[in-house]
Amino acid sequence: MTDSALIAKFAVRQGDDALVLGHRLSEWTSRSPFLEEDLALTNVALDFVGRARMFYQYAATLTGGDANEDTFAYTRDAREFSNLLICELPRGDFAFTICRQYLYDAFALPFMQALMKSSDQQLAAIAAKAEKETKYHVRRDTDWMLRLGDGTEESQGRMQKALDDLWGYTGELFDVDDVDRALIAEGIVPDVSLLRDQWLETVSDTIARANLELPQADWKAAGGRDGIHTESLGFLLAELQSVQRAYPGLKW
Amino acid sequence: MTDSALIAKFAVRQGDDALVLGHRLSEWTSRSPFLEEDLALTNVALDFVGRARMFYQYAATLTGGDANEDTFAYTRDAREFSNLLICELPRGDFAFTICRQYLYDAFALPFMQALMKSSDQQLAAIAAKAEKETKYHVRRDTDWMLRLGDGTEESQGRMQKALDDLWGYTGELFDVDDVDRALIAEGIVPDVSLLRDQWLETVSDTIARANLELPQADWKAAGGRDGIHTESLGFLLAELQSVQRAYPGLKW
Amino acid sequence: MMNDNVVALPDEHKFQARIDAEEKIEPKDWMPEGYRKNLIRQMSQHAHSEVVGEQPEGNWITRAPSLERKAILLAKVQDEAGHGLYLYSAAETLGATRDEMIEALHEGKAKYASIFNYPSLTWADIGAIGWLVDSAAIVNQVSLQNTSYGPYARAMIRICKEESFHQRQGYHIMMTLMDGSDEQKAMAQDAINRWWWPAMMMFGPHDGESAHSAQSMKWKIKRRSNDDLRQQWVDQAVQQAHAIGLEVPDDDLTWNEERGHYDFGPIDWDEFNRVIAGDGPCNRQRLAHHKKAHDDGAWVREAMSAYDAKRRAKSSAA
Amino acid sequence: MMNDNVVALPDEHKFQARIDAEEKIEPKDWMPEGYRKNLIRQMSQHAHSEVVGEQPEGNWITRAPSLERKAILLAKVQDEAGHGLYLYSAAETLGATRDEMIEALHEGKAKYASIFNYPSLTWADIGAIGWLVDSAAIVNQVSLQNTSYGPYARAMIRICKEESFHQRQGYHIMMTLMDGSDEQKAMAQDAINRWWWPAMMMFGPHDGESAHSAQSMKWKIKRRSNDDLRQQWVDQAVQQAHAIGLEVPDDDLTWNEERGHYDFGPIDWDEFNRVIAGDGPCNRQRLAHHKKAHDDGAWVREAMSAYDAKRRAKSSAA
Repeated sequence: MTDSALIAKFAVRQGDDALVLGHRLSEWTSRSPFLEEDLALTNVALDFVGRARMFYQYAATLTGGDANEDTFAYTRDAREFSNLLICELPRGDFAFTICRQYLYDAFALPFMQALMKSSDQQLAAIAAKAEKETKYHVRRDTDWMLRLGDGTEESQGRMQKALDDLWGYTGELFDVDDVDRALIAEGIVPDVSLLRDQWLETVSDTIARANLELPQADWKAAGGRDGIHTESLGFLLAELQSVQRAYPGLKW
Repeated sequence: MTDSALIAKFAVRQGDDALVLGHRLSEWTSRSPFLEEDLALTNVALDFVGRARMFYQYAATLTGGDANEDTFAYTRDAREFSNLLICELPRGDFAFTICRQYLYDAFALPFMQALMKSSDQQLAAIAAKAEKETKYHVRRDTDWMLRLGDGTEESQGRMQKALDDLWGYTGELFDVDDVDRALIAEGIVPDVSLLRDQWLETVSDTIARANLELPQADWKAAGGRDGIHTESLGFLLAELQSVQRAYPGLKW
Repeated sequence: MMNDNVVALPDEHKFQARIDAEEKIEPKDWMPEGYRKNLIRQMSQHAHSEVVGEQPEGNWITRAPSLERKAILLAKVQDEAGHGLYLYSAAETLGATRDEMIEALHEGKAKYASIFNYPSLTWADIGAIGWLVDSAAIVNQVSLQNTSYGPYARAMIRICKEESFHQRQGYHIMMTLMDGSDEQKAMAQDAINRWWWPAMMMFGPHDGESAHSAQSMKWKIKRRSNDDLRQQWVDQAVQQAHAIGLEVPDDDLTWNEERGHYDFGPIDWDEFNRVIAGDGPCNRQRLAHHKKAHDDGAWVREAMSAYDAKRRAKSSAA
Repeated sequence: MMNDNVVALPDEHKFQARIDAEEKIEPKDWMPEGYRKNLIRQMSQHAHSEVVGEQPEGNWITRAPSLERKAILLAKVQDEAGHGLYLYSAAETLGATRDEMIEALHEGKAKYASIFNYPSLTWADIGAIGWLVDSAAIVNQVSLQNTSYGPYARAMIRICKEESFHQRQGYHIMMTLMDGSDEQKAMAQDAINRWWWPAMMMFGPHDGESAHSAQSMKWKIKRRSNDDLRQQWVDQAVQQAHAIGLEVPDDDLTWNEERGHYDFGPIDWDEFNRVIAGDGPCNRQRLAHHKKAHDDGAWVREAMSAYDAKRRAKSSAA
């Protein structure tokens, strides 16, 4: 693959992560525990949809032809989506959504900070915007981790279950494959495998402060980058793409 | 409209009822309270999908052209679907599913019996097959009404709530519009408005035997025959049609 | 007891004199109980409308047909949640708590804009809601920017700014559809067919039949009559519809040269009353949806209180 | 105590003699405890497999791309629930209750076919499951039609009849796809790529490494060795794949003229063991799904018992 094909692939992966996670967040709209949180979750969903658009737009300029941001979002099926599994898991209860978001954002922060140093100007610029949002997300997530972890017995129980259920999906955040390796070698993308220790330290600290236990089980689910998803993604895409698929090729 | 266009419209409406209700039933597969019931619900779902196919096939022969049963099921959007609202409501808990099924099947039995006398041979034949199945469905539903209505406090509460939530959707079962009136006049379809008293008597009796109360509120939701649905139908169709819409015009 | 009445009268006169002089009433100012109650009713109803209004639109966020539209819709719904917050806060300055207002909603005592009891069935409905419903809201809200209660008037000013974006975005969806395929045009026409009359009803009953109107006008809680606002909206919406080739579903609609306004057909007040009374297509779903979210979130709110209590205990112990 | 052993020995001899003579053991017959336990393990595992197997396929019922396929798939999944019932009933003849077996499943003590821990991601997977998984099941089940335990053998005979339909229906899906568009062909090839090796693993470890094999063969709970069955399946599946233009994802696959069989590449036993141990792609979802359905249905089962108790009380009072 040429560099630009590799970069496009990387950008699509990042776009997929952001779109799918943004979709799950947007499912909370009008369903949050209280109005301020409805606003906040919708706002975070919007950040992720915005991030998806930036990555897809860049991928579209690299691949050329008729592709635009919507081509990536609306005309690929589940086997072609390359998001990490953690992003697609059904939203679950509020504890699950908060834990997923924290575990992901705590990764996204150092990741975007590293990507800001990319030799690719466009990726660096997207990362800079994402990094600003992520700082706010992490602060918000951390507050919730503490409040719900150290809240009531029920909230603690729900949080611990969510952490345990999610833990095996975090390993995939730090996987590196041939696409990554080629880009890492050229200083275009950071080596995520090197971010794991820092992430684990941050996360362990928050989990401890939240009166929760670090999950011990060392199972790991992976496959998202190769389009091997959980069965939930197909349903998500059926919904997300329904209008475009029913009326293909139109402007909206 | 010509007679055959009217009959086709009627057949599509019946097909829509059966397909959408069958879809909701099929959502129970692998999710029932116990294995025998999983088998039974899947079996009833299959009956309804089979019924949808018979009505759609007949509609296809009447409309001619390239239409086949799948054209009706897979290429129309929510505004074109003409099923009654009661058929599309989300499956809810097991009590909701049972009550919906009972209220619908208790209507379907006299309806199919009357349709068996249609001057249209094909409709009469479909009705005869549906009537046989419906007899079994009603027996099954009635057993469940009694068991859950007169079971525990919890089951009774759930059943009463389900009945109350469903009641306003039953009025539409007995609505008659211009399409119906034209066909009734020719002895092709029964006048459903005449079936209401008998239905109410049967249903009231079962509800009383089940230790439940007949809902008193006289609200009524309608619009399904004109494609004015609840917001849930769009999601149902997005899922049902997803493969066909993503890969249009192929054989499977 | 007698005494109270005697004392109250001069206050009421003074209060009305301030109103007449276009002074703003502020939370700590004296006000008649009826003024307070009426305002709480009106503002909480307005707040509930913003919040319940998230539902028909939220319904299409996950299915928006382009990422740009998805982002715009998310931002819009987020604004609505924000408007709900402004309005609850403004109502709270009058001593009503949010919990009380939400309880009144769940018990069916408090209303919300009856238009949100209609289902959003196609993507074009998102256009129609933004265009027709938000423009109707703006016409009403602009008139409330100089309502007599200060916090309410200030909330209206903020809200109006954002709503005008929404209205333009909604109209843009309709324009794009009318510029598209036959299916898209039909979808747009179908949407205006279904939303036109409910939007007309948003302005409420005719002036003569409006329960709260006369006193509200005197108190300047309301600034313009229902019929007046409705006429203004019709005049602008009809022109916008025609500009992009949409037909208005009203056979009686004609330009009245003499009045300088559109005449329009009779409104189906039976439908209006039925929907207001709880028997619209989606009343039950809307309330059940709001209640479910509230109930599902109970443990979260409890955890927050518990956490705060622990923190306070710790900091006072330290 | 000693006495028991002494008494038991002749029984065991007699029992083995009956087995050797191909007599069927029936529920009320004497049998060694190990025989009973092993059978319960094997039959409940088989029953759980039918039930958990509803999930990857049920996943596509609501999305089946034609009504005919939807009906066929519903009927298939219904059959599987039925097979589960036969097998639970057969296991119950040995004194195990369904509740105990389900509890063992939820606690991770009882297994189910590890292939159901892979996700069904496209419609072609429904073809691949029906064709590859059901044909592997049949190869195994045919050999069990003359297993030594009567109720098990009879359940197998009923099941085999139905499974052969399923296998043909699955293959027909693959045929149709391979006869379709490029996208459909790619979808079919992708499905065999993902399901081939898990299907190979369905026959279990090599004969030398199979924990229960030797004793089970002696008791005729098992009739043919894992490797033997696997070879039979490979020989037939490879020909079926090639017949419709599918490539088998095994670079080492070659026809061995001498053996009269296909040679095939090494199986990834690490993966097999990992998935068996609970770390496959869907193990957690499958168990959580089954457990949730069971828990959600608790009130229904309780209501049934309460109703039955009331009826019994009434009829005994009458």
